[in-house]
Amino acid sequence: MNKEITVESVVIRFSGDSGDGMQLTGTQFSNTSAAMGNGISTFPDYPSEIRAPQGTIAGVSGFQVHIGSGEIVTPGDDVDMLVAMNPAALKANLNSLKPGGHIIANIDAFNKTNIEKAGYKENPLETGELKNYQLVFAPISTQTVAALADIDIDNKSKDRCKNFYALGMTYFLYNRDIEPTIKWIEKKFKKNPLMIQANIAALKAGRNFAETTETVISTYKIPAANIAPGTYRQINGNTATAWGFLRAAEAANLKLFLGSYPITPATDILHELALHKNFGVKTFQAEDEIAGICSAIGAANAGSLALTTSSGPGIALKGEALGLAISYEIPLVIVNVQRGGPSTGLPTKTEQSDLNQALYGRHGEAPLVVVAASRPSDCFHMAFEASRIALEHMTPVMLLTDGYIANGAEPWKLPDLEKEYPAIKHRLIDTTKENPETTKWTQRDEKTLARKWIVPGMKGFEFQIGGLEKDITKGNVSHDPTNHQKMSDLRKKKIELVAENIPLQELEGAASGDLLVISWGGTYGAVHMAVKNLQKSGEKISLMHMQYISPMPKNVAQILPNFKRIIVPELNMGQLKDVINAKFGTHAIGYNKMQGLPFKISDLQNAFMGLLREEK
Amino acid sequence: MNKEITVESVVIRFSGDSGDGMQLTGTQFSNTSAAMGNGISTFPDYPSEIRAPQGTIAGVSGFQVHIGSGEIVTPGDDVDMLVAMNPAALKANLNSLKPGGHIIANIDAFNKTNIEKAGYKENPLETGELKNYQLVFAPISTQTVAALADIDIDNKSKDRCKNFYALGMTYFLYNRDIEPTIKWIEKKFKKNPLMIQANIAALKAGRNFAETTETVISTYKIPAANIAPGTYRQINGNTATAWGFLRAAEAANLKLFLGSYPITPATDILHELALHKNFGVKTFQAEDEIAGICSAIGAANAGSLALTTSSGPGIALKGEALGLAISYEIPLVIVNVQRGGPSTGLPTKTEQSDLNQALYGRHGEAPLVVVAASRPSDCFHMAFEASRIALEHMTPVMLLTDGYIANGAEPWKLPDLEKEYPAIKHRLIDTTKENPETTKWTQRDEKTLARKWIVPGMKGFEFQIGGLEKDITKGNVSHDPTNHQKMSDLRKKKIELVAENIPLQELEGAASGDLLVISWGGTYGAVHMAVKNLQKSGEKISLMHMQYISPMPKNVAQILPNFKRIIVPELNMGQLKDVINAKFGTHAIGYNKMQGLPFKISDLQNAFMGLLREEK
Amino acid sequence: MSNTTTELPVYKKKDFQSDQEVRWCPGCGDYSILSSLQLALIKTGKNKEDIVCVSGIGCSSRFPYYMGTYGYHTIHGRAPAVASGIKCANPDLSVWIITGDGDGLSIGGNHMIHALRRNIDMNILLFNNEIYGLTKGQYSPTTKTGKVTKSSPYGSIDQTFNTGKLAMGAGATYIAKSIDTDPKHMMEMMVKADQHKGISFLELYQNCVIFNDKVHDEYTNRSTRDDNCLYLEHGAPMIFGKDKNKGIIVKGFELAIVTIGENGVSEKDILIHDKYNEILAFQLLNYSNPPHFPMAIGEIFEKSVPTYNDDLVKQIDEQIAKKGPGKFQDVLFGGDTWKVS
Amino acid sequence: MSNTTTELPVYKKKDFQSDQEVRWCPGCGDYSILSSLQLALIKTGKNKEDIVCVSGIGCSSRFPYYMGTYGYHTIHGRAPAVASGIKCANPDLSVWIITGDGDGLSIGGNHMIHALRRNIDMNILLFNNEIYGLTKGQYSPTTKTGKVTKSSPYGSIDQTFNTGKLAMGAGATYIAKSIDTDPKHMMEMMVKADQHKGISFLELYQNCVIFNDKVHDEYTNRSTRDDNCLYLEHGAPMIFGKDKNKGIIVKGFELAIVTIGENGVSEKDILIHDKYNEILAFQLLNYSNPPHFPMAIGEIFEKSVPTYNDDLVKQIDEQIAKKGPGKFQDVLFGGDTWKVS
Ligand SMILES: Cc1ncc(C[n+]2csc(CCOP(=O)(O)OP(=O)(O)O)c2C)c(N)n1
Ligand SMILES: Cc1ncc(C[n+]2csc(CCOP(=O)(O)OP(=O)(O)O)c2C)c(N)n1
Ligand code: SF4
Ligand code: SF4
Ligand SMILES: [Mg+2]
Ligand SMILES: [Mg+2]
Repeated sequence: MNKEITVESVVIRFSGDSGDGMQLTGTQFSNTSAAMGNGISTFPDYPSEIRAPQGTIAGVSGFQVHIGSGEIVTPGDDVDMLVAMNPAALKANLNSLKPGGHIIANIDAFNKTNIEKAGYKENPLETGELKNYQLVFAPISTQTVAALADIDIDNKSKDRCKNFYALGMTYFLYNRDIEPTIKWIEKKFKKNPLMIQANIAALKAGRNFAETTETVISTYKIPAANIAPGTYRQINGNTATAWGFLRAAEAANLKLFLGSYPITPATDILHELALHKNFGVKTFQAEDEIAGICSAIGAANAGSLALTTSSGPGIALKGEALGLAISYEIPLVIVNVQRGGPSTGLPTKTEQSDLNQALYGRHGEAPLVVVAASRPSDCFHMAFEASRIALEHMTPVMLLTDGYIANGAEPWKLPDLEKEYPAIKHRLIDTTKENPETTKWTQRDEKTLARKWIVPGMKGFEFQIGGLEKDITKGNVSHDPTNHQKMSDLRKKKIELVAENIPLQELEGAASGDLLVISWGGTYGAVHMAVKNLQKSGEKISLMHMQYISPMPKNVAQILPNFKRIIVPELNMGQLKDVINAKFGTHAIGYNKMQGLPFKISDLQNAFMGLLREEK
Repeated sequence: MNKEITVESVVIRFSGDSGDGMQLTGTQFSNTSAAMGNGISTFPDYPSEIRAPQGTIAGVSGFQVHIGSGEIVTPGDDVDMLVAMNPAALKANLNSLKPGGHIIANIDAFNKTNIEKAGYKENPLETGELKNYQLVFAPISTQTVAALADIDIDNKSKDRCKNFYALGMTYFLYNRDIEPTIKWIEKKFKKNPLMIQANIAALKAGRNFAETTETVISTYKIPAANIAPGTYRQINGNTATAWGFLRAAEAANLKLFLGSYPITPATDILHELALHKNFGVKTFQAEDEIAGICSAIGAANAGSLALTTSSGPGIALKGEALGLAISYEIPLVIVNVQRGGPSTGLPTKTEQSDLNQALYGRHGEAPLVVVAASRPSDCFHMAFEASRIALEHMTPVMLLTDGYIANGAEPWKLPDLEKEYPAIKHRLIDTTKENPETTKWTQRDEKTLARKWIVPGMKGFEFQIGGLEKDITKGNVSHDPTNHQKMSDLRKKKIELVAENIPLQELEGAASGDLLVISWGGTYGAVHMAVKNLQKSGEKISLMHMQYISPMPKNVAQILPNFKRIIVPELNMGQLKDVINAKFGTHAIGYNKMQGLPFKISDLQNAFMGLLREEK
Repeated sequence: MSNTTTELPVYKKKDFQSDQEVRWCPGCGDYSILSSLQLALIKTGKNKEDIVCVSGIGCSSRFPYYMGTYGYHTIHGRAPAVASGIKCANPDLSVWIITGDGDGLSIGGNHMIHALRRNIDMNILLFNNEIYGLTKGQYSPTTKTGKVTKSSPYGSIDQTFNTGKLAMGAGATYIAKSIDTDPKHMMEMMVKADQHKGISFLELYQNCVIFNDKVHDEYTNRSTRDDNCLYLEHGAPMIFGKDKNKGIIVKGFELAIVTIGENGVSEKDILIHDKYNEILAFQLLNYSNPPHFPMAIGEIFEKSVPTYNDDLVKQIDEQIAKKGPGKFQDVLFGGDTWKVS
Repeated sequence: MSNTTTELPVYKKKDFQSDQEVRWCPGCGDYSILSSLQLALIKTGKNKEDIVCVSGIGCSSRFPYYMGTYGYHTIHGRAPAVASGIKCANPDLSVWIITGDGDGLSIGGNHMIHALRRNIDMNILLFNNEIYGLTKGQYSPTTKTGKVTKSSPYGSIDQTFNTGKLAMGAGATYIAKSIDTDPKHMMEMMVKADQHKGISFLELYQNCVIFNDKVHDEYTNRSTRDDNCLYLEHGAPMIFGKDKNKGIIVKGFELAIVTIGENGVSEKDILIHDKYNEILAFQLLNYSNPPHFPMAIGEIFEKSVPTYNDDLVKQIDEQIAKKGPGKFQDVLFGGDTWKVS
């Protein structure tokens, strides 16, 4: 019998051709692991091109799963086990595999054509170039077809079951429960009993093959994690974002309106919201990004919770209209699912390089609120928060996420909606209580300076508004110099006052120390793990991960002086770092990466250690 | 006889209805003064609305002239003499008049209708509300018609000569030479001898009226200034900008291409360049600002010196395309004639609030060069510089001016073109010397990192390029992580290297002291005068006025530490101040004004003094 | 009128005036358009609070400030997009898009054609003065080729849009035209445009006294317009001219002008206008070119196409009927979940 | 071919291929378009170095990477604007605009209509697959109403553009269509589009195997297309059908289909195609709607209008002739100056 080794966590990447069903396989593996009580985090890695020719590197589709018995917050730096359904998959992923890691290779696909298509001269399984890895040769394609010999479906359909065969192998290797997947298959193929039979047979055959084959030396056990009780589901960032808005609209008792134009990696928010028509959600696929935001501005003026979603290049196009929304003082949420720039850049890769654009990407003094989500499930939270702030403060709010957390998934402990996401009080006037003669949109809440929200259809409250400067009391066009000063000050103050209505900044670690790490957005998982690891080894390091960037929580100014040094790791060239230094007179330094890839925990640890050890 | 008083400088504002010819009157006054050897600076103040109803405040058109025997660099804070052709002109301008200042009022226009249209209840000339001013009552309209009684033109035409009557009055009061204006009239109305006669008669009648009237107590003499020898002309900022490009194209031996969409206050650059078709200038009035910049990108790719001009809202629309220009690494000059924001804001007023947009208003890490002009004639210089940098460094350059210097005019000592604005060496390859097999656009100049400029029509050098990330050596699409890092670093470095090719930062005043004033752009005149005045009274204050903002001159880092405090006066909420603090770790404070108006010298002096006297 | 028996709201013109001072140049054609819409709204039967005017930037786009209804002065060219959002968010509103030849056809051309394509039930008033007024006189996409303007000192080399053809090409379901010198006709057209279910494109030839004076003179001037305007009426013969003796006939693929009473032509030979005939409408738009062919004025074209706003509501209603009104709790706990205890 | 007597450059297909690996989905219609243009360029007589391909963003817009000519992959929707700048800066170039139904008609709609209006001498290839391919399957302005896509899970409620009508409405001076399954016809159309002096609008019905497979099947599939395509040729009768026995006739304002040999119809009754007849062209565009009326393919419309680029050069030449070539020194010291000594 194989020996069974217990490990704390393991990273597996399923990789194959676009048509090989690797996304499904990975999802099954992670769902099963979640149900078994493991911590998990996943990341899909689609081909960046159009469905590229079969068998080529460009056509490789991967899905990475990180499971463990501890806290899992990233899909993992390096891969322990690679499932390679063809040579291209092997080649594309080898550099993420740990030295000594496992490769399950579908040897059936390592024929001459595929080997060449992948850009290999010779069969890499035979050249010895993989000698530093543990190889499992599996004739996955042929074995799958053989296992399904008795089932009355054509060979092409049989071949398409090979992903379940591969899944079965990994289930054996990692001691996974086969039942959840069987149930899933039964549900999924309800209308096609033959396919149920076939897929289950493939799954089992794979598992049996792994159990009997001699190449498998050991199997692994990943004990259940210590996970808070509750109901969980897997969620990716884009779905979570969409859902956050769905709940916000419900909590505010408003209709949701999304004006958007498709763009990778933001489009899935539009797709998701379009499904929920029975919430009265209106998704307006506009002719371009400008019309996207402008239609949302229209909807906000008409009393909807209005959104527009895009990514960097599309957000660039919205700058002028954002100024109008600021000038109108209307609630509006703008989502930027960031990707690699500049220009079209690396559209399917992740980056955090649009913070400056969020803060400053408009003409004139045009302040707005900027918040950022930290992980897939946090997208729900921050989408709700963005909506809440927009509605309570009558201001546009920009929500930043990124391609990494938008597509990455993690288990999410489902919140108690009434408690954690309670009713939002918007500022639509109650026409039965207000007097048309005296009520004006320019009247403001004392605490927030938020104006009244008056919308067409309200009888007697008709008013006119534009993007020209407005008289601070009457609301009509004004070119008066001192009025412009007052309005400029007011717009600034209004955003600053949002700080009274957001949580204080939290710190992970002691309130003072040698090094403060400041991060924001989708790097949370990696930065958090790196800091936690160093804290465990006794370093005086703390993490200040920011969700609210403009305005910042009130206590940030108090936190910073208590640390000897400050480092700001970002997937850009130092944007938040500059903001912090300009605002607080600090001398924070940056740790920056521009590779279209997330941080590695190990790299961060090294960088932080370097600073901690540095002679001052 | 009246007494004659000698003064160092005087500020006069001519003000009347849009149709009253005040722009012309003011221009004549300033041209005459310039010819008499005075220093001058002027600013027109058009109605911000469409030709608003006659006689209303909105319809008032003004022209301010500042003349003196010393250095004159602003049109002046407050007005010494107001020429008010009607009640609205009086009302609109009274608050800029100095206590004790003069008012020449055209009493003929102070009838009931006009008084009411201006929003007065009673005739302000009669209520005593002007008792703190020196009033000159002049029946300008009737006197003009009377003076022209013998000339055979209709009464309407006679009435239209009244601006020359008013001009004649001021010529007497300020001892101006009448001849240049007579010559101008003769030239202008060459084809209409009756109008020559009429206008000259009006001019003289006005002068005589002033000489004989009893209300005029004194006349003023403004001795000639000590002005550098040379040939001079009046120039406003927009014309100067256009001319800077005209010269740059000539100096680079390239054709000029402007892709633009009209917008106040930038359109005059388009108008001016459209006139110079015989230089081969191509002005493409695009359907919108995006097409404006995109057509310029096309022209740059095809080997022209390419420009796009706009103001804040239009620049906001160009953000996405700017990213493409940066990604292409092409020479391109973008001009932003700033105006009051946010949104449509105060379109005819001035502001400096688009610096952040210039630096950061794009998605991704997309660095470019940002320069700013300081005064009308400096627009010529900086337009040339922007072009030179763009062509030598293969990069987009953003030139910031503003509505104040764009429309303001001053005398300009005409430069020696060959010496001061010599040939520009662009990077178009010499196809007779390069080898199509080995020459690639990705090959770079060692010093500047600027790429080679290869354009369609060059046989054998065909290449393909896009906005996706490019391989650093081959130039084709690359999704490689480390390549993206290298390209991001390169784009940053390339802009930084421009610092090697611009003048060092100059200081006005000592190299160290109590207070360093840092300013940029169109506030130069006022800031310069304020600092100079304080220097004269012995304060340890110096001025660092910046023309090159990104990158900054190399010596800026050395300058800052030599001053106890730093103040950054800006017509925004502190944009350069934040940049300086983030970059140099300084604690500069801002002095900010958001009123659509330029700084007043006196206000600046007070602010600087406040800081100089402040306990630390 | 107090004892009227209809349920329609009863308004006076001043109900549709705002308290803002109207600030166009004296003599500008915009004044009569403003007045016409204020009068038209008395007749459309819509509640004042349900009426929204949305404009871009330009002289013409100042319009909403002067209306007593809800009014949104937006940014240059974007009025159709903002208006689309307003209408979709609240389909009960009566939405008027106010735009100029620069605002609506130059920078705003894309939103214009897509608004027309989608057939959202709104009304577009295009103020065509063939110039950029507010920026003081540059050529626009409707400025005649060759015209000297501030930005074309040697004459514009741009070809012009035929606005009606552009609208039809984009899928407009209603096309009409009127002139600023005929307020009564303008008002009628506005009422009819509002009645059309779907997007209505109403072009108004408007005079800019300052930067393009008299550009439409031939067909708007009271003394010459009868000879140069073809006032169309659905179902009526296409007769025009001071003496009402000119008419249009069709000859193969072409339209031609004939004189009634000459060469044996009588009134019954004259083509009857059929606004539902797209080919005829196209021909009228294509031919309008005074003095060679009179300018077609009035309701030129109409077709019946489902509106975007109706379908939007229908789709929501269908989904609610099918799934019940959404409850987020159900979404949250729906699908694949698991329990940890 | 080496002893050819013409001065035209002699190229092979591979001269127009780049060294980049072509990366569309196997079976994508873009492949045959690429090949057709590479073949067409052999025949246009332009020097390779003078040919420029300019695209926006989309699957189709990857095209310039695969061409051996100068190639600019720009940003989404902006190809016509960038191309206009290239052509105006250097009017000797032969400029091809490559765009998709999303790129060219949705986000790029404004640049498209203005490029058509200005009549700059360039060629537009519109790859119409009625879907956003690159972003994986959302509906576009040409997607049929009712279609279920990723962004319209319950069916699209957008009306569609009739592309040809839109182009004509914008002022296109040349309109043609072809289909990805007929490379030879495509190639011929490309050559002809290039010959047209002015802007050429060539729409190519292209299959997206992944997100909108077979959407053009009826009129592109070899087995059914003869019955559903009306291949137009200027001066030839409008005959179509597998058996070449169907034809088009005109009836009042309408076009109708007849069968030759039935009801006494003979070939000479069939309408002769006249690409210079705008009304006819409009009718053909309006009627095309397989299987009810065959899809008009080929050269549908052409008209002769001065090009923007010619007028641009002319105006410069005139000014130079009048004032002499500009010297900045003269401008600088011209007009009102004064001397201080
Ligand atoms: C983004 C932007 N670009 C340009 C402008 C400048 N601008 C304001 S109105 C206008 C043109 C107006 O022309 P039109 O729509 O015909 O209106 P009109 O003034 O003639 O009524 C322009 C170019 C602007 N305000 N915003
Ligand atoms: C400014 C901007 N918005 C959106 C996108 C995303 N995007 C890329 S291609 C595309 C649509 C492509 O459709 P089409 O032009 O029909 O080309 P196809 O892929 O079908 O050939 C979209 C929406 C983008 N790249 N840039
Ligand atoms: S500039 Fe022309 S369009 Fe504008 S208000 Fe004056 S007359 Fe009317
Ligand atoms: S997604 Fe469609 S259009 Fe794009 S390459 Fe694939 S088949 Fe072609
Ligand atoms: Mg106009
Ligand atoms: Mg497409």
